[in-house]
Amino acid sequence: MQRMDNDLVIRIGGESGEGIVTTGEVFARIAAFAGLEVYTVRTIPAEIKGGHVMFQVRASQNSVFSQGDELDMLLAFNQEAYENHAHLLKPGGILVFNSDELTPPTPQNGTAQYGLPLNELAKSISFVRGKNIVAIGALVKLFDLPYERAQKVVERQLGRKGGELLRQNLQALETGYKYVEEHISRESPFHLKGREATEGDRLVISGNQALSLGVITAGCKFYAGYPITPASDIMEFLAAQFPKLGGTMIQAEDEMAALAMAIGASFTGEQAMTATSGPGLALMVELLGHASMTETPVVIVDVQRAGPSTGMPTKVAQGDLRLAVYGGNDEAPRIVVAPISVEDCFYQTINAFNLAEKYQVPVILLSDQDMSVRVETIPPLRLKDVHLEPRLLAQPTEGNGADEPSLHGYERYVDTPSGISPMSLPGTPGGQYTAEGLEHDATGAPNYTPEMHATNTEKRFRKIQGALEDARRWNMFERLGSADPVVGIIGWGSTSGPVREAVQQAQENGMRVAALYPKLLCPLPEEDIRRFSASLKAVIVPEMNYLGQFAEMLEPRLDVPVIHLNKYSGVPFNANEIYKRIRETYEWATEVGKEAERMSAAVALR
Amino acid sequence: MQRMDNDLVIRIGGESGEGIVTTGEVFARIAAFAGLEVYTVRTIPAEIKGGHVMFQVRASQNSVFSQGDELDMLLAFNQEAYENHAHLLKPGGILVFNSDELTPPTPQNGTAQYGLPLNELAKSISFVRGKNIVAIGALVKLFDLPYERAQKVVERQLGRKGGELLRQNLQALETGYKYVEEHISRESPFHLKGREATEGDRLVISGNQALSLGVITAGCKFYAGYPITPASDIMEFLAAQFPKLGGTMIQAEDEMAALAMAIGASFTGEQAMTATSGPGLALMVELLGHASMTETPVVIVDVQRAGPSTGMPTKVAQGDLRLAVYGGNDEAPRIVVAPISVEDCFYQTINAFNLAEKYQVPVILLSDQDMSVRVETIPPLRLKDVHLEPRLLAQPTEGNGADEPSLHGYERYVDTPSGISPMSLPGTPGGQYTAEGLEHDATGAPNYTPEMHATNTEKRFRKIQGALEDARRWNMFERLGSADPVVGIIGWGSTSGPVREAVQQAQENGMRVAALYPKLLCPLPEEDIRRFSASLKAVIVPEMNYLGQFAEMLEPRLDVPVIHLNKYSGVPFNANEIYKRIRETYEWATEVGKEAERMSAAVALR
Amino acid sequence: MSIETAVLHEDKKLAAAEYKSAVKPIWCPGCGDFGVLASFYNALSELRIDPARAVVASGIGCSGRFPAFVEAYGFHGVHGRVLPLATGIKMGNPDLVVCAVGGDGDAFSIGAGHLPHAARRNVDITYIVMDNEIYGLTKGQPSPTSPLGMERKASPYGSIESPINPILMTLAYDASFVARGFSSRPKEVTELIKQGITHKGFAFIQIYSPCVTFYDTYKHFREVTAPLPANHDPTDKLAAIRLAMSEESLYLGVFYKKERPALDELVTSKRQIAGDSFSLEKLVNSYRS
Amino acid sequence: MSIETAVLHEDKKLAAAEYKSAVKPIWCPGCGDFGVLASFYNALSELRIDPARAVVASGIGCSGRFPAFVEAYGFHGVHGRVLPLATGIKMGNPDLVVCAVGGDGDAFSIGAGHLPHAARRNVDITYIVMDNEIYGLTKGQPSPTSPLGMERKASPYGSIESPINPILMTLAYDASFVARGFSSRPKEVTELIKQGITHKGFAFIQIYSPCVTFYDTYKHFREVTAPLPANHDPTDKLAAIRLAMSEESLYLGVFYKKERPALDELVTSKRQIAGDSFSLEKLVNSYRS
Ligand SMILES: Cc1ncc(C[n+]2csc(CCOP(=O)(O)OP(=O)(O)O)c2C)c(N)n1
Ligand SMILES: Cc1ncc(C[n+]2csc(CCOP(=O)(O)OP(=O)(O)O)c2C)c(N)n1
Ligand code: SF4
Ligand code: SF4
Ligand SMILES: [Mg+2]
Ligand SMILES: [Mg+2]
Repeated sequence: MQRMDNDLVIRIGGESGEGIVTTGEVFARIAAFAGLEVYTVRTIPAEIKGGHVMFQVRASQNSVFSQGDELDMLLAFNQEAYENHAHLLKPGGILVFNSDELTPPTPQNGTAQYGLPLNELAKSISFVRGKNIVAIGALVKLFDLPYERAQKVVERQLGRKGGELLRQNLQALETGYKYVEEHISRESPFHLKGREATEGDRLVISGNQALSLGVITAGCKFYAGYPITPASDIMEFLAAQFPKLGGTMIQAEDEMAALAMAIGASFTGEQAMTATSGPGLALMVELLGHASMTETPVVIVDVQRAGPSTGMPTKVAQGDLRLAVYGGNDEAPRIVVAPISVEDCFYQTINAFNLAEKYQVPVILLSDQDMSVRVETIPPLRLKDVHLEPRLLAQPTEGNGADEPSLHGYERYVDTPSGISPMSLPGTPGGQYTAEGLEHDATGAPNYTPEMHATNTEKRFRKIQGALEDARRWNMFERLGSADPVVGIIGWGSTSGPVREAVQQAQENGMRVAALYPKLLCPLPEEDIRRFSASLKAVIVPEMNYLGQFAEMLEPRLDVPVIHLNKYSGVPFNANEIYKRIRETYEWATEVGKEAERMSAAVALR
Repeated sequence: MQRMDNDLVIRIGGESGEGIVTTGEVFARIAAFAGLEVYTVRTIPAEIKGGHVMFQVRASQNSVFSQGDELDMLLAFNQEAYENHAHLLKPGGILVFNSDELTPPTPQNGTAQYGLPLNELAKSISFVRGKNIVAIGALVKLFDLPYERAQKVVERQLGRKGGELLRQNLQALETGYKYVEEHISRESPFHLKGREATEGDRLVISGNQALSLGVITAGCKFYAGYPITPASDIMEFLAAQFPKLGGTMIQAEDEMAALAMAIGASFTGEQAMTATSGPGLALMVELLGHASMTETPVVIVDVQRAGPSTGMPTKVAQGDLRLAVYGGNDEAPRIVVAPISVEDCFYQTINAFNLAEKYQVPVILLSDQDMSVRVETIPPLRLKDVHLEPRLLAQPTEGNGADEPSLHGYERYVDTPSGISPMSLPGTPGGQYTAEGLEHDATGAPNYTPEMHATNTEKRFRKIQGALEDARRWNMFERLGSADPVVGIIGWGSTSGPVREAVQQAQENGMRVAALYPKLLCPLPEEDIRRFSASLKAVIVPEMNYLGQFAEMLEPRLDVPVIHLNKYSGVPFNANEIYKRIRETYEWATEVGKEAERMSAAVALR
Repeated sequence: MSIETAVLHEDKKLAAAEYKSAVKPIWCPGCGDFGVLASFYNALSELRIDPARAVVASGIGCSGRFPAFVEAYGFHGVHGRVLPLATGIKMGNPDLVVCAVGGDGDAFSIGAGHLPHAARRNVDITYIVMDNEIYGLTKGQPSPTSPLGMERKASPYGSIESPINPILMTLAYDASFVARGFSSRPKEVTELIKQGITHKGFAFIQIYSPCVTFYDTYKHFREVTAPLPANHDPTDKLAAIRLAMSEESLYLGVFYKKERPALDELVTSKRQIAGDSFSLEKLVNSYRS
Repeated sequence: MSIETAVLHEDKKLAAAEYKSAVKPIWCPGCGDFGVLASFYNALSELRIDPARAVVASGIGCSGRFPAFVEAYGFHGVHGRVLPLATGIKMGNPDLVVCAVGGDGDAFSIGAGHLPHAARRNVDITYIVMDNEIYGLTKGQPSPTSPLGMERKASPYGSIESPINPILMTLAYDASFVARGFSSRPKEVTELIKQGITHKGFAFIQIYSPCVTFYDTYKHFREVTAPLPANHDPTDKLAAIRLAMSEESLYLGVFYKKERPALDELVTSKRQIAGDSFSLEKLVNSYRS
């Protein structure tokens, strides 16, 4: 009997090195090609090689925004995978396992199970390494996915055209497909109906890839960085592309060198950037202040990971918000932007460059481990709609006896109503000045008078206020849910996925709930946030950290109880955890006469 | 006619290199020796050598807590000094000037003026460099200070006994004294009555000196640091003393090396520290998290200076609070302690070491440029009352067949109710473990499971909560002013001086005002702060920064309007600026029926 | 031998296997670091080092996981700071035997600023750099010792940075012990580590330790390495430099060795100059008015 | 000469004084840095450098104030990061002449980790280190080039760290131009700076520049410095090393000079390999389902 579903969660578990990630990624691509929306999540083992890996694909007819809570199918490559994950199978779910490696007990609660002799099948085609591709073939059949599309994906991803490897992979795919057809059931147990599938109307992409495309789209051609998980693949992406478009990628000796190089390049007029994770950002704090003081545009991507210290490089957290907003000796204005999804990584990267160039400040782009490595389907990028913001340059003029147009009486740090001072780039005659990290006068000459320091402090802070208007114009807000909410959620970053699903579920259950995700976090769009929360009874702030960093920034600015919802275990929220808190809060908020205890204390939720 | 005063402000201005600072410091010492309380303040020129210097001494019969607003006397060594400072002279004040260098216009508004031919006088005793000592002699006479005490101070400070330099200095002192006696007036124009002056019942000391004495008193014997203004003299102090008491001072190659060395030394059981200023703290952020994660006690002194970036190394700011509290990738618990005065630098340094050792965390001690370089009189240090807190060590036991007492089944990071885990020091048999910056289990072995990370996060945060109780027990609060206040001030650090005077003045003018200065800033003693502010109508938070960093930490925790009072010009508050805000707030708070506008927005004050 | 404060009681000796901790190495099968670890166990055993009086500190990298695998005190530091960390440990308690370990990226890239200073201070530690000429843990970017033109994801058209010469560099820093080994020659490596530990002062040991996963250089190093000429005089700095610059072979062995006071000895000597007449009360009194 | 993109129009030349900016140096009268600055003006003038196409970057220190005094573009960076800063400037616009300047502390202490990398990358910049063997700006602590035993407030019983040898060090880093001058010999210094600027690649110039206030070494350096032997062949690395290690004299002049591709040239060559067929749309499409 075939199950018709429009939303399935498949988890694949096994030993690192068995090609689990490839299995998952290729399967996700096949599903996407078949018109499904996919959303993947994976774990990375602590071991450099070996260790247990899990890859999960959620595939659905409609857009999906979180990983999904329970499994419809588990593909267990070995005993450990079975032990780690089998308990998550839904009643009625299906266990698929490598019968050459394990013999699971007879299933309970209606779970079906199919053994695949993956080792034997791979051996039968003399391609021992190919057992994961055999498994993909089996999945394609089990899910009734179009075989020719599967073939196409394998051709694109797994070998050069006409090469031996590709031939073997295609053979492995067929072997798995046929095995299910012949030994398990001619009819696929699951059928997932896709959208009206037109080839290529979705991108299958990770957050770091979307971000890197954003970098190129924004016009950036200078990258300096130091490798660090989970940011390294941004560097590697740009290393492959930049040379083709006249750009420069330098692998620096450390994070301080990386940021210093980017600052230097920006001084000459380049749009410049670096990318790192928390430990690297921690090392950049001094130079961040330097970019702020010298008013040098630069973009710093921080793909957050769990800490503190080296922490858990392959696990997720949203713990760097305060470091991003406040990190600096004394007070160094900067802008902080946070994308909320894989797709949004593209658009917010462009916004980050635009804000850096416009306000001549460092901009920190806060991504996180979860959305950076996750591959999912997103709508095509709206390249045509991209708006680029130029840097304000001082305009040389003719005359004054000079041969070429030149700047006269140029003052680099001249105070202006907006706080933005026109910049002169090396090469511009008459525009000579020294970018200065000491407090300085309008020309850049060191100056420590109380008046100068006070005026400049105000100038530097006034400047970034302009970003609030841009955030509105460029729609750097995601608002979803009810139009007249009673309970609200205000969040940032990648928690938006599970929040979206939880809000939807709450609305379906009759609750008036809405969520606001500002993508500009510093300066904080207070007005917009206050407007959103004006009529609310309570605001829930979900964060993947312990202290409730964002919640604490909001509290002094809101007149409504702020409920901290914190998860600090290195794994993302699932929609249920959020939904549960919405329900509790909703009951509390709508129950008449109930004593309103102070609810703003952090309530830990693992 | 002699004026009897009990509170005088004397400012000395001139070219750096003329010995202005020596003049001021020696004069302050003489005044202190004569039983006066002194409070000094100075500016440091931007030039390496040369440039204008100002040194101000406030001398009073009673304790003084701020620099004083207007001048009773100006000693101008040159024209620039006159121009910079003469307008600050009180009506009835006295201008003393080097008549070989300038001829000021005839005085208005009752200001008297005396010219001293300092160059000539110095030349007359063939000691051209000694004109500043001549000036000191003149001041001693003008202020009717005991000449023999002046002699004693010069003997102690300005040359070796029996040496030629000392002879010349004493002669210069006499020359100045006599000149005033003979050419200006036999009777001193000012007479400052001291306390019942018993020799040596006060210390004349700077904040960095008091802090360094605290380091030694706390038992610390390991210092690694990198020079930076205004923290270098802590290193230089300890470099002179440590070798005498078996301690080790290493001048590291940079701030990261300094903190890494201190962490390493602490691992072996040493109380270890470093000291720096903002730019250095910015570089230590990664290692700060490392100390937090590995649970290694260490004290980091940050003598704050004005920024951002290199900023104004010789000017004051309180801009590093957030960096101290939040600086780290992801969330790294630490303790932050802030002394509130020169004297308090001694006691809070000891508390900082005690808290570091007790909770096995990094402790940041936030001093600032103003109190670090300022020399003032303080009461004798209560060495006898000092309480030292030992580190919790794992206790080796006999048996189990080992030759020596040894640890069995030792677990470095074992979870405990307090969160504090007994530490084993290298050399302890059986206590081997690896201090780990990755997330780890109780033994220290890397472990990334969600449960472990959540439990450990809670353990690390729970641990520092104990400091709240210690803060109470060790009285890490300064409370002053009215017992039933209407308006309150909550502040931190060295603003307590001018605040004390302003509160006193407000009380004298019938206002019910009080101030609370917690010296533990992280974890924040919320309860104590809430108790203080429970009955207040408004709280003023004065800070030497733009953003109101402390105010913003308080806001979500208080139910009373929080009024930001910010000064960000690189110079400390004077009591009047605070008093003015108290008065305004008091009027607002006590005026019945007045619409209470939202007053929590930052109100800039230069 | 100046390590007597850290050796076992006269009649005691532990087998190499007893220096193995309970934590299982997470390295890829075949990783060169296994060879270094085995040699390290052997060296500790042969020197009869007391596990309770030895500390192994490290930075971050595959090689940085080393301390946890040794039955001794350990400190897994942050990336690039192992030398100041180990310096602090040694100066905190000079009676300990202190070894610093890590990779080529940790040592020569992010940590490059600390090496000249550990060397000039002559801190009495042994620094073992497991040089695989690649960033292992972050999955294969070129490191400061990678050959020019190396093609990796981070350098798809070939790397553009010439490799450094760690031996020449540390000789220029006047490190008082400079040696090189190859993890496939465990006996030699054991010997170098033993000499490094017994050397009073800063001992730098570069050990070629191939990364089978991202840059398998076993064959390469078997071909291009050679023992130092038998007649090489390790007190002759210039000769050492010449050999370090050789374009024929990558030599293995002790390039250079010279005795000079170690940092802890210098600190002690300054304490003697300063005298031990310290009195807190007297010091406080010097500030009395 | 590869600086043609930054020289003035054919018929133009500015006098040395025209390279003086409006900002007055804040150095102590007699500071060695004045000599270096004057030589720098002369070098720019003689090379006919266009002030609008030259950038002087620096770190923090007395010497770090240098850029503001030059009529050119300037960047006063943070302590120790001048080399990556200057690298970014050069790579951002390779047509500029880029000089990095700073003190011995900035270069060899906090900045020590960047020097080997600027050298191995062969970034086309000229790095002038004003070496006064002391921390000037922070008022006289020993620096990495201070002699062992120096007594200062931070080392009241004598410093315990042996000085480094900057020339030997940069030779070991394979810097492609290595030279030394003495600020009291302005003609020579001008010549070295000119050679450094015209050298295509990383030029390292150590200039003894005494600090009259905290460590007056004018007399000392007059006594111990000597010109490099007339027959020294600056392409002979080993000879350069031997001379750098000399215990007789501190030699002045060009120790070493060798042509190899500079970083900007290498980046350009990789662009050629990569081709210029880039299309954003094609790249985006490669992610289509
Ligand atoms: C501050 C910081 N930057 C970057 C990283 C990421 N990182 C971890 S190990 C490593 C380099 C590893 O190479 P190497 O030192 O040669 O050690 P190997 O893994 O090859 O043994 C890097 C860049 C980090 N952990 N911390
Ligand atoms: C991160 C940081 N640490 C420390 C300092 C303080 N500092 C300023 S200059 C300097 C060293 C100056 O010595 P050097 O580089 O030799 O320059 P010089 O003044 O002698 O020319 C130091 C330690 C700083 N500005 N920033
Ligand atoms: S990745 Fe390379 S260096 Fe790391 S453990 Fe594997 S083989 Fe060893
Ligand atoms: S302190 Fe020394 S280095 Fe600094 S300006 Fe004065 S003489 Fe020059
Ligand atoms: Mg390596
Ligand atoms: Mg110097």
